[in-house]
Amino acid sequence: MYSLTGLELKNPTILAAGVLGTTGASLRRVALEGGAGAVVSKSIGPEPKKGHPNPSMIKLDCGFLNAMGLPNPSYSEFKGELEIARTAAAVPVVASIFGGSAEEFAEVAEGLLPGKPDAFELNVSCPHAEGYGAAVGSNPCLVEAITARVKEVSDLPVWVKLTPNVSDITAIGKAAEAGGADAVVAINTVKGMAIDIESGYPILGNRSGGLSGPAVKPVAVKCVYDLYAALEVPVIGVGGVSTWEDAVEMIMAGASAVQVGSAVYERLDVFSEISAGIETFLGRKGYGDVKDIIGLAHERV
Amino acid sequence: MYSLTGLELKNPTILAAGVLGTTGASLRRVALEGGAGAVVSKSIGPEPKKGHPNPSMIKLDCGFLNAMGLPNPSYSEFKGELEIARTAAAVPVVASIFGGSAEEFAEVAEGLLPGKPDAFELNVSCPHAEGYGAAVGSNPCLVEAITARVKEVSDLPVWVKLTPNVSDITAIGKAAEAGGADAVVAINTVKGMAIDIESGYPILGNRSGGLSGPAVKPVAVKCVYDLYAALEVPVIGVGGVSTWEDAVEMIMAGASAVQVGSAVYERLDVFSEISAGIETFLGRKGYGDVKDIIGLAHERV
Amino acid sequence: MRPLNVNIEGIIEESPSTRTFVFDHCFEAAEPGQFVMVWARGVDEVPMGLSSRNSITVQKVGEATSKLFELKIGDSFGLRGPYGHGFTLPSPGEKVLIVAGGVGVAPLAPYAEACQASGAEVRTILGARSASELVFKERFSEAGLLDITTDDGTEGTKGFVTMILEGLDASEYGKIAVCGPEPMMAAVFNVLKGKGEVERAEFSLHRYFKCAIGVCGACCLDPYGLRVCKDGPVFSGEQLLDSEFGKYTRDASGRRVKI
Amino acid sequence: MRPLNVNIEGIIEESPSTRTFVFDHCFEAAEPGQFVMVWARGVDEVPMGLSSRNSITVQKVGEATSKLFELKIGDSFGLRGPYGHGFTLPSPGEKVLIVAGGVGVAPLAPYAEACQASGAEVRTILGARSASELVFKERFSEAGLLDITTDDGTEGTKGFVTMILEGLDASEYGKIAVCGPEPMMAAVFNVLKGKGEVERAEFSLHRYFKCAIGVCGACCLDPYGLRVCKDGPVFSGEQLLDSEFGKYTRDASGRRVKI
Ligand SMILES: Cc1cc2nc3c(=O)[nH]c(=O)nc-3n(C[C@H](O)[C@H](O)[C@H](O)COP(=O)(O)OP(=O)(O)OC[C@H]3O[C@@H](n4cnc5c(N)ncnc54)[C@H](O)[C@@H]3O)c2cc1C
Ligand SMILES: Cc1cc2nc3c(=O)[nH]c(=O)nc-3n(C[C@H](O)[C@H](O)[C@H](O)COP(=O)(O)OP(=O)(O)OC[C@H]3O[C@@H](n4cnc5c(N)ncnc54)[C@H](O)[C@@H]3O)c2cc1C
Ligand SMILES: Cc1cc2nc3c(=O)[nH]c(=O)nc-3n(C[C@H](O)[C@H](O)[C@H](O)COP(=O)(O)O)c2cc1C
Ligand SMILES: Cc1cc2nc3c(=O)[nH]c(=O)nc-3n(C[C@H](O)[C@H](O)[C@H](O)COP(=O)(O)O)c2cc1C
Ligand code: FES
Ligand code: FES
Repeated sequence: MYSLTGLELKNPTILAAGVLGTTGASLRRVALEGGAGAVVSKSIGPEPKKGHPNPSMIKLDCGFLNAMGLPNPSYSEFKGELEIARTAAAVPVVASIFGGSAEEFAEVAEGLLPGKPDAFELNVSCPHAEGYGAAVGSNPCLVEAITARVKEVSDLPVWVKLTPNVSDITAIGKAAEAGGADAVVAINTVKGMAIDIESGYPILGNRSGGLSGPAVKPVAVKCVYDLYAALEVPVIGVGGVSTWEDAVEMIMAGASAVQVGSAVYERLDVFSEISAGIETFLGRKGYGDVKDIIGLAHERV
Repeated sequence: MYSLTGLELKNPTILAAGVLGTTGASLRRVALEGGAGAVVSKSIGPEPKKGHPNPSMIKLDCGFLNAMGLPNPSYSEFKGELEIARTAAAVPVVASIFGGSAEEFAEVAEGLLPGKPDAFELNVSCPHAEGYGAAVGSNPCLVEAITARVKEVSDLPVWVKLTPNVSDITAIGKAAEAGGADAVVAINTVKGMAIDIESGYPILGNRSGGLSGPAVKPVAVKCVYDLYAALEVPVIGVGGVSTWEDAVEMIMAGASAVQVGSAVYERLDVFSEISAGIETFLGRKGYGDVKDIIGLAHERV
Repeated sequence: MRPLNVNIEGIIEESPSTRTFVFDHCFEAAEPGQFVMVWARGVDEVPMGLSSRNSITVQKVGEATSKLFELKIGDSFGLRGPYGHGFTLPSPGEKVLIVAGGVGVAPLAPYAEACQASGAEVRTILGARSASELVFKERFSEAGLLDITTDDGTEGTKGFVTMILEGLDASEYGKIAVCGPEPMMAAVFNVLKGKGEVERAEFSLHRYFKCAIGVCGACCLDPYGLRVCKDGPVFSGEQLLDSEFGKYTRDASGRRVKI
Repeated sequence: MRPLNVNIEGIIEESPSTRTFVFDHCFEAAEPGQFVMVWARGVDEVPMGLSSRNSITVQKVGEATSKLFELKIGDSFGLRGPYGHGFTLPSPGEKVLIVAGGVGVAPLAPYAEACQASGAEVRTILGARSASELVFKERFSEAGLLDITTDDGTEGTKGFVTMILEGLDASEYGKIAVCGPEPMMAAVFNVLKGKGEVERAEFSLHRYFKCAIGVCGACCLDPYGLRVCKDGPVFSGEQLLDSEFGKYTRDASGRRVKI
């Protein structure tokens, strides 16, 4: 068991928000079949939202581009899914939430409480939803206010998910910490775009979107490294992790745990594979515990 | 011939700054053997600089990570190299320059004038040199002042190279335009890092650096797209271009020309290959000229 | 993958509401039952079964399909795929029963042909609202036996495909492949369940797809979280037992909607 | 590529200032003359020829090499490569002349062995400051004929390698391979030029490397802009005619420095 912001994880791999997190059954499957130590739901908001028109996700040579547009059935519908996930998944279930203001975040968090999530992850970082996500998440004052407001409505741990699309991610991380965040999660996708040259059309229905997968791993490692140095609270690393080597790199940069999103494309049990790989590595190197290598790169000078 | 900010290019592919641009002979080779329509030198500053310790560049699965640290022999030594490049290259030779202040930029520009560059490119965007590059380039006021100051010391076209490591690249682009930039160049590398998991050491001598190559193409396309919509002056696209398809995509996003950096890793004549590919594409599609497809994606709605 | 650009080489009017678009790219390795994402640029991208290695057969039902109906020969659209798992091919000599309703014919016609080519004995029950909506009659009858039903009795037996199915000895068939509107598939499922044959049958499901590559989770089925786009779209009857199939689906926001 | 992690399996004291580090990774496909970038973590990364498929031979001259000298068996360092182009291998029966000075022996010892293995006849002129600095005497003498020169006359002929070279009929040799300090290589170059044989000779050059993969431009030679890391480090005498070779090099900042 691996403890993180008060949650007990069976291993330090976590399903990232928005990936296979639309239904309770899917979250459960990722925990049971996939081997994730915890799962994060799709980001849930105040009202049902259909999201952007398709194409909403494509695979590129080096990663994935998506602009789902925060589709979600609203908290009132989703709390039932949370319950399904929670009762059967046997791992912590984190509810990712979003809103356009601190009040909306609080409304969604309260609305989901009957579903008994184990923690909240605040999505202040989605790069392709007007008025949401990164639109609020690049403003430190808003991030602090939102975090503080969600902390008010429940005693659950609150993770704040950050966008890399800012000049200085540590400023936003510090704001989250000042607001009472129990952890920060870095990174959400990197702003990106692809154009179909035969027609001239941007490929995504939303024209532009967010880059994830292998392409963004070096960006994520750097953000995690900087956040680890700047903050007291744990950093959860996400972005391009698809092997145990990637996970170890992220942990050495300063991550207390890693989230995996796009890599479920290859195989669902990427979580088991990564956590087994980490264990083997720790054994080979003679480390007792994941905690022994968190932030190790900061000591190597 | 293809005209850009008053320069006559034999094709719309340009060698990016800092790549094979340390010597005049090398710049010439990229023009003659490589087929570049124009070449940009290594960024030159006021004093000789050795740069960061090695490793200063590594190839990753999806791109390259570098932290050269702006090594350069200073303008007084480099003007001779410029001359060598200029007299024999038969294509425009653009001098990339950097400094810690508007005054330093002006000093370097003036100092290079005897080498007769065809234009200046202002590096306000290198992500891994303290006090230089992105350190100044994420501040719109500084960017405007630097651009204006360099415009004062010569009549040459001035291109301003932007960093993607900001919340809103168009704000910086507008500042450059307000300062009198003849074009903006986007993007410089994206902040990134890699850690050697066997030892825990960050791989780069500077610990972190900048990501280039295929990984950053979607990021560059998005920046170019946004800048094209926001600015009047031409946008020069750079970041992950290694095939003619990449170049066409960048042009459709809004680039008037493309720069190619990391892709020289594969082959020096990537410039000839790309420009031939663009020509064939234009022919197949019945377009008369590159100009017909600049920003085409903006019309496809 | 980025969408391929394909050019339309032929348009076949299959019924008043259904057209086949033949394009200039051949998915050599596609299995019958796999699908592609069809990008009507500027509008939407929607899933379509491959009705042959170089065609899709589209029923006009809304925005994207209407946009496709505006296209002419020489026009182009985007295509990515093929994705998902197709129907299981029979062994030589095995008997195959195909139950096709409406535009469910699209993946089943190439399946019928592949079955025949591999030496299996094919029998198809083809249902539609009325005679004019029957699609691929020739393809199915050339591949084997064909029974037709129409809701209004304008051709074949008046009624539903289940009427023919009930009269057959389903245990004779080594493979049973079903595609059509979900209420029709659910009815077939129930008939086969009653006969104790549902485990061997395969059903091609429709759910709302976003990514189509098994990442986003939009298309997951209760209660096991199977992804229709990646683990399907073809599922065995066994996988569907006690599932949401026939009961509810989800809209683009993820809300449950009754079938 | 990211640096490989290699563990030191053996350390051989070749001379007071030179050690061979044998490591646990074998570069099976490496050609003699190719180099690797050796990462002394926390200090610097520097180019080294492969002295065999699983060793480098290092002369202690500064920070990074001193750091390597602190390492013991079981310690590790980083390695990326092999990079660049090696020496051209001879045809069977061809005669090969090798001229090695100082730590220039590193890429030439495996070359001598490869030449011998491919059936060529090898003769080496090996030079060093003094007897104690002669490295790989056995490897060269086992591969063929060996002439030794030392600056101080403590072994072999007193003087420079060029003294032996001048006495030879260079036209007998199909391949001439040279590596050593640049002033020594420049002297060899001039002797061979005098004999009209320089075009056939190959020289392994040293320049300041940063990227080592042909991108940054730090190592370019005037006047053609050839990259030592990628187009070299081994160049034919023809490529070096009228070049900066023997005249100047550049430091880490790109400034010219006289040889
Ligand atoms: C695996 C699969 C294979 C299919 N094969 C065919 C085929 O061969 N021929 C054919 O005509 N139709 C096929 N369909 C159905 C086809 O995808 C829909 O008819 C089409 O999406 C309608 O789009 P529209 O914009 O015209 O309609 P809309 O007005 O957008 O919607 C009408 C209905 O179409 C469905 N739909 C819309 N968008 C999607 C989407 N992204 N994913 C899934 N369903 C959607 C929904 O049920 C919606 O209520 C298939 C569906 C799936 C899932
Ligand atoms: C292709 C090639 C093959 C080489 N093979 C060998 C070999 O097999 N054995 C061996 O002992 N030496 C070899 N060298 C030389 C070796 O790279 C230098 O001795 C080493 O870099 C010194 O590093 P240092 O930190 O100890 O010295 P420093 O104190 O850093 O510098 C001493 C001198 O070493 C050279 N140097 C330092 N850094 C670099 C660099 N990044 N690239 C090139 N030169 C540098 C410079 O000339 C410098 O003046 C080779 C060099 C090249 C280019
Ligand atoms: C299809 C898709 C949907 C996503 N939806 C969300 C979301 O709803 N909320 C959120 O915070 N992040 C969302 N993300 C971002 C991921 O959680 C993750 O931060 C990002 O993809 C980088 O990780 P990866 O490279 O492992 O995918 C989504 C990513 C993808 C690919
Ligand atoms: C080795 C290397 C050195 C670079 N040096 C500079 C530089 O001195 N000045 C600058 O403006 N950009 C520099 N760049 C950034 C490139 O000019 C370019 O913006 C970036 O690499 C993205 O393009 P690419 O993907 O084609 O390489 C450098 C890039 C690399 C890889
Ligand atoms: S549509 Fe995204 S997982 Fe199926
Ligand atoms: S060291 Fe970079 S090009 Fe040779």
